[in-house]
Amino acid sequence: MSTTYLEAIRQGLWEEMERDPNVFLLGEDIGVYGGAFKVTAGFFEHFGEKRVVDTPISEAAIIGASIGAGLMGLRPVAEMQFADFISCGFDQIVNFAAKCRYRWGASVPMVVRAPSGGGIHGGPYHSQNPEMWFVRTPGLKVVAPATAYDAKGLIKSAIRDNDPVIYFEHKGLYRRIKEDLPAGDYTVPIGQAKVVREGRDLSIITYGAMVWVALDAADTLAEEGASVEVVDLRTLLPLDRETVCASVKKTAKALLLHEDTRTGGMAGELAASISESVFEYLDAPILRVTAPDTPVPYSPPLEDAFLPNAQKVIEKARWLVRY
Amino acid sequence: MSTTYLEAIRQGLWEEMERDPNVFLLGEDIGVYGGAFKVTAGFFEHFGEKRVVDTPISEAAIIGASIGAGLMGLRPVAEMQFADFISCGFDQIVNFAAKCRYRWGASVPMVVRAPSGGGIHGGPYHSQNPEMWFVRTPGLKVVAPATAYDAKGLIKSAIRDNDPVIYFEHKGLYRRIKEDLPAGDYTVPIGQAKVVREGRDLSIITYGAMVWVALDAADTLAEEGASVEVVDLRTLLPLDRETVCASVKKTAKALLLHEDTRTGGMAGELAASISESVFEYLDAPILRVTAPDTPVPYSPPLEDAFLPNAQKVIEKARWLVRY
Amino acid sequence: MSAIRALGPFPGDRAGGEAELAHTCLYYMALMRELEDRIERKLYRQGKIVGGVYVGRGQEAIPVGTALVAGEDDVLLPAHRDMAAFLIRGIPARRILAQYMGRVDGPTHGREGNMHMGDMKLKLVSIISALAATVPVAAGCALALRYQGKSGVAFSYFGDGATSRGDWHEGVNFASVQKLPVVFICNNNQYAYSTPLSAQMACANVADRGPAYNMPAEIVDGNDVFAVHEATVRAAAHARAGLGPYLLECKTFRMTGHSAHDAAHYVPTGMFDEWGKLDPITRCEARMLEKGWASADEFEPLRAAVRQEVDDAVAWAEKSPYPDPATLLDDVYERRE
Amino acid sequence: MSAIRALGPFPGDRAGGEAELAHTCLYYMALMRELEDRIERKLYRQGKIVGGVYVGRGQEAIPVGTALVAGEDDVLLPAHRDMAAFLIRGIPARRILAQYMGRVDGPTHGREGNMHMGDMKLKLVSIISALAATVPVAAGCALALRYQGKSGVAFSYFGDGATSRGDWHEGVNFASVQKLPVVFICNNNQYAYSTPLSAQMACANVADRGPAYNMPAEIVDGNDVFAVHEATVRAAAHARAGLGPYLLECKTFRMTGHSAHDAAHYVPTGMFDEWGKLDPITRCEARMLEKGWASADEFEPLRAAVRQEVDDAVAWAEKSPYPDPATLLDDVYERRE
Ligand SMILES: Cc1ncc(C[n+]2csc(CCOP(=O)(O)OP(=O)(O)O)c2C)c(N)n1
Ligand SMILES: Cc1ncc(C[n+]2csc(CCOP(=O)(O)OP(=O)(O)O)c2C)c(N)n1
Ligand SMILES: [Mg+2]
Ligand SMILES: [Mg+2]
Repeated sequence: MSTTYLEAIRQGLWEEMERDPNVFLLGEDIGVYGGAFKVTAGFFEHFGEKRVVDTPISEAAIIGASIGAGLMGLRPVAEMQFADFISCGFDQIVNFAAKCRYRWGASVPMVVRAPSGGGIHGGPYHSQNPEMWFVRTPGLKVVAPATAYDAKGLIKSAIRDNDPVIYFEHKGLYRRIKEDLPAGDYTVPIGQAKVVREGRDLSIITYGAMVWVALDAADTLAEEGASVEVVDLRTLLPLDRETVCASVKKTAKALLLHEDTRTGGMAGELAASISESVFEYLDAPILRVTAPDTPVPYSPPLEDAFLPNAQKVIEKARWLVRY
Repeated sequence: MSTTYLEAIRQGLWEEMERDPNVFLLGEDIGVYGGAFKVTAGFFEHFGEKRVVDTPISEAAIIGASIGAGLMGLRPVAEMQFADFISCGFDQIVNFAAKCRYRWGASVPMVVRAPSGGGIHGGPYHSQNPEMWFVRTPGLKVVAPATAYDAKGLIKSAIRDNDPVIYFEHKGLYRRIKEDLPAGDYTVPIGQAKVVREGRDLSIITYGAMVWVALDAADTLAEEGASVEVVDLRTLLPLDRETVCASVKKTAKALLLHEDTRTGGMAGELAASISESVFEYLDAPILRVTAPDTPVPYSPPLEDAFLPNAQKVIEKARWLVRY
Repeated sequence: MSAIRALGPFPGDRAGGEAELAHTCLYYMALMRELEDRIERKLYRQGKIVGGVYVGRGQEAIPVGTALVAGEDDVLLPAHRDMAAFLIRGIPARRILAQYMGRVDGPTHGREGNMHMGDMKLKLVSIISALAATVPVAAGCALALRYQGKSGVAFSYFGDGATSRGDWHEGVNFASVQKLPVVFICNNNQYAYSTPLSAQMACANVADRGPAYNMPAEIVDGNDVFAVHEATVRAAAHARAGLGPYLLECKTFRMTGHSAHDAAHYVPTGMFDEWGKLDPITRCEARMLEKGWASADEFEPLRAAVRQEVDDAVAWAEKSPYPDPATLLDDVYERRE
Repeated sequence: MSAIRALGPFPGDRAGGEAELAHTCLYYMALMRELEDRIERKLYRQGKIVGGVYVGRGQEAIPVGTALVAGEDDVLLPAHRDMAAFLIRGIPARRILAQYMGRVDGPTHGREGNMHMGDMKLKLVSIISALAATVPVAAGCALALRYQGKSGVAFSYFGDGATSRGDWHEGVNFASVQKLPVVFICNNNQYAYSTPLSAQMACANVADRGPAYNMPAEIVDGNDVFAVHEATVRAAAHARAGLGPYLLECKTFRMTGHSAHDAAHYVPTGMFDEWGKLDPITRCEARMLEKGWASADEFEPLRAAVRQEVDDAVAWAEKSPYPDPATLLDDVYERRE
């Protein structure tokens, strides 16, 4: 039975709550209502108000309370209604949660779920990809699954992890992708990228919803005779530089792709890692396909122009393959 | 008469307030007390409480009120007591100020002064370099002067700019560096990097306090016969990619240096820009010297090990020159 | 008197008798209702609205009763159920519809959706999604007004749920310490999305938060446009006199789900019926009849005229083109010549 | 009775008579005073303290009177002038001094400075610099205690200035909505750095903010350790009974500048003298004499013993080595075998 990305997250949460009584959820409208995207529909009825806590509209308190509960040995999973609002609880994450272990040896197991990404006509405040605020903050872990399998496996790993994890779930994937999931319990390790398509001529390094764009582009390019490898980072921090560099070493060409805006984006970190580690193997410039440096616009023709897509990837990929 | 970096900021603020009655200051303890670092000492006495506003401990309100005042045509300059606390008013900057013009055509002239940087044994919360939270946010401008001349010229440009500017002033430079400043009014344009030392064999691209480290290293390397060019970015957003790439085109080798931690740092963006634009000119890997991915530690031996210094730069530079 | 009482951007600066005010109130409430009904119940279902839809059905008296008090020196910072504030401030329905449809003739030219619009020429500050973020901004606007020697007041709107946010506290505290001319206008519609008041705050009323800021806080019948208007006049006079901010808690009820896709199953049955009886438009009409400010036969023509206005606006908006993708990169920064 | 009344980490769990309590209070206040005097007036000036120094001179009754109430199930989240809370909770003076000097034997092994220390085994949460950030964290600790079926209470400390922060509001509101067992302890020392109360808040008392959260809020003489202790017992009982949070506003005065480099010129002359007369240690001694809990000749030996304790601690700390730079990269994440 095929499982959607959203259902995979749901299953992961549910199974972890069944497994470990210390796991609990908190956030706005997640209880009675089941969450803005219905990820937690039915949880309140099954697990009760103790383990599914509806909060006031207070992102700093949601995250701060998660830190407190985590310090005390619980395993809170906080939901941001949209990833965009994580900025309202920002200090708690980057200055409190991220630094406890280093500063005073305290473990802060907690997960912040952040529904992110565009393509849903959400406009500037319901479409952002704010992962880089966190990737630049040592002490955090940041994951961004692209598949239902990884969505489930990573939410489980995130919950079991003893460090704070920001879990970016892409809203555009919620109901759009499905796959058959294994029956039993499984996890996907944090910190391991995955080669999701093997190829020889070019590596596309990406994550989140853009994995699907990369795979689409790779299909088209294959018809043209170009063999494209696609690396899905899955975890953004700690970054699996080995898998990235191994792929580039093999193909000698790298195209970096993300939905986030360009300047200061993940592609920069990847370009730096590649050009410091496997420069000698590179046969072409490292190129980027990203959203441009603007807020996310609302109107469909603008948002379509804003978002990276297979066509934009194909154009740059062709150029690289021919280079 | 030699002017310190701190005094240069002071002068810039003072002259702009004399020039334009719409310029005013707000922040914690900036009035009667003259600011935690005494940057605004004497301003309250001279300009009065209307133009030097002591606020409650409310970073979101300080920044939010600056946005409101900016929208109404004033030119607020907000002081964060330490750059580290800018995270407490984060949403106001990255979601409100940064996006007004794009979203609804409204100008938000405002400056947020953020005393940043380590080397003063301030520990994890009085030493950070959080520029990348802002460099990844379109709509903001981000400057980080290294010299007294630029500190004065950039604070003036920032105040006169019609977009929100985050002004990182390095605490370690406040009283450590001096130079003679020109008598009259002058500005330093936002968005222009500067080659502060010409060289042929290697480009060190850096900004802020690290400019001095790069220059030190370049001196030593010159004695060894290596000719090092040093580029001071001065503005981090919008980034002057032309000057950076022109330098690398000339020297064929790039060493990227910043005091901020490594992953997701400015060096990534620079590496991406260089490797996409002037890849063909590169004769060696692009290397980074940065702080490691940890919070800023307090104890001197740890902080010394944490901070980049001339020795660390020299080692990588030597390797690159020989490459 | 004509059925249509549109007043242009700064009604608060003009005089006008009680009857005239009543007609104006009724017109704007009816227009807001009709416009939002059209958006939510028709255009949204027809797939013509690009993004989410949040309406202020049942709450019309609040933006109308407050915004009509605001004059040219005053600044408005509406929240997401204050449609009438935009209309009163001078953004026509057709441009609002163009915005909802993502067209180039919306006030933001397609960059933004729904009620995210503003225009500093009209002293109208755009909302951002982050709730209560405009509260400190309102304090800053008020600071600027005082700084500039103007007698203006900032009208800062928010819902009950938004008062839980840190920015709300910081903004209100800053305004109260600085004695800034702000009228804080809370629409307490008893829910924040699915969250009832009791899960949002431990105190019974938002007004119970006034003393924390040494700020007068008044509870107002938010479904009585005249009560709202009177209280706003009082609050604005207080603020204008330099006595500091003033909080109006307008009790009301959200006569819809949180947004167009929310059926509001979590609201106890009966609440909609109960509050339906307190409909602000019906009550306004009743008062007008009672006071002799209007005769019963004036209302249907008004409604028809409003319907026509919205019909025309929809037609106009549907003709507006989508923005040119070539404009995507413009206006992130000021254009320099 | 011996002069030294150190109790180990969880004094609140033990019984003890009034006299014993008084001796314990006196001891910890004296130790805090001596330790901080040594740090601020001696070691700092000698250049032996690496970073900034903030002390609680004159405010000792607050951390002492509160922390002595806390038992093993309770969690403490002290602020930056609550040195005694660390001592009472079981971090010895010598390790605190090592921390201030950046040595490896400080509780954070040189990673952190001054009062930034914690230990979850002692249910002691480290402060972070961002003021009031620990307030929502305290709510989370309290939530966990209830979740775990424990009767513990979270003690959340902050200054008057910290109440202006958004996190303070969100944390207190969350605790009150959830009826969490938190005792909020405000040291109202009338200044936040150079900022007097009147520029921080428009209300007269921090306790005036209680009603905004439907939370009992009590004003306490913060320079009377017995008053603080009694009020804390009352507050903790309330919280433990499941009745929700309780706010104690302890009025006091900061008998120093904000930090070791601040001469506090902005404080009106006379205030130091006036408050000097209310010194909590002197008042504690006077009460002990009055009640017959001690005789006058007991105090000097106590002071001498405390001086000796601090002398020894300084000597120990000075012998502690600096941390090995090779440890720089450790513990950013959990070590996995
Ligand atoms: C900081 C933040 N968190 C969450 C949301 C999502 N959200 C949008 S409206 C809303 C409820 C708002 O309730 P209230 O303030 O009472 O206004 P109402 O919708 O009832 O008018 C929520 C939770 C948001 N916009 N901003
Ligand atoms: C968010 C934040 N802003 C500014 C500061 C700088 N700062 C440190 S202590 C302090 C004053 C605190 O006043 P209060 O809360 O009254 O505590 P007190 O020092 O008086 O005990 C300030 C402004 C900070 N630490 N955190
Ligand atoms: Mg509401
Ligand atoms: Mg204080």
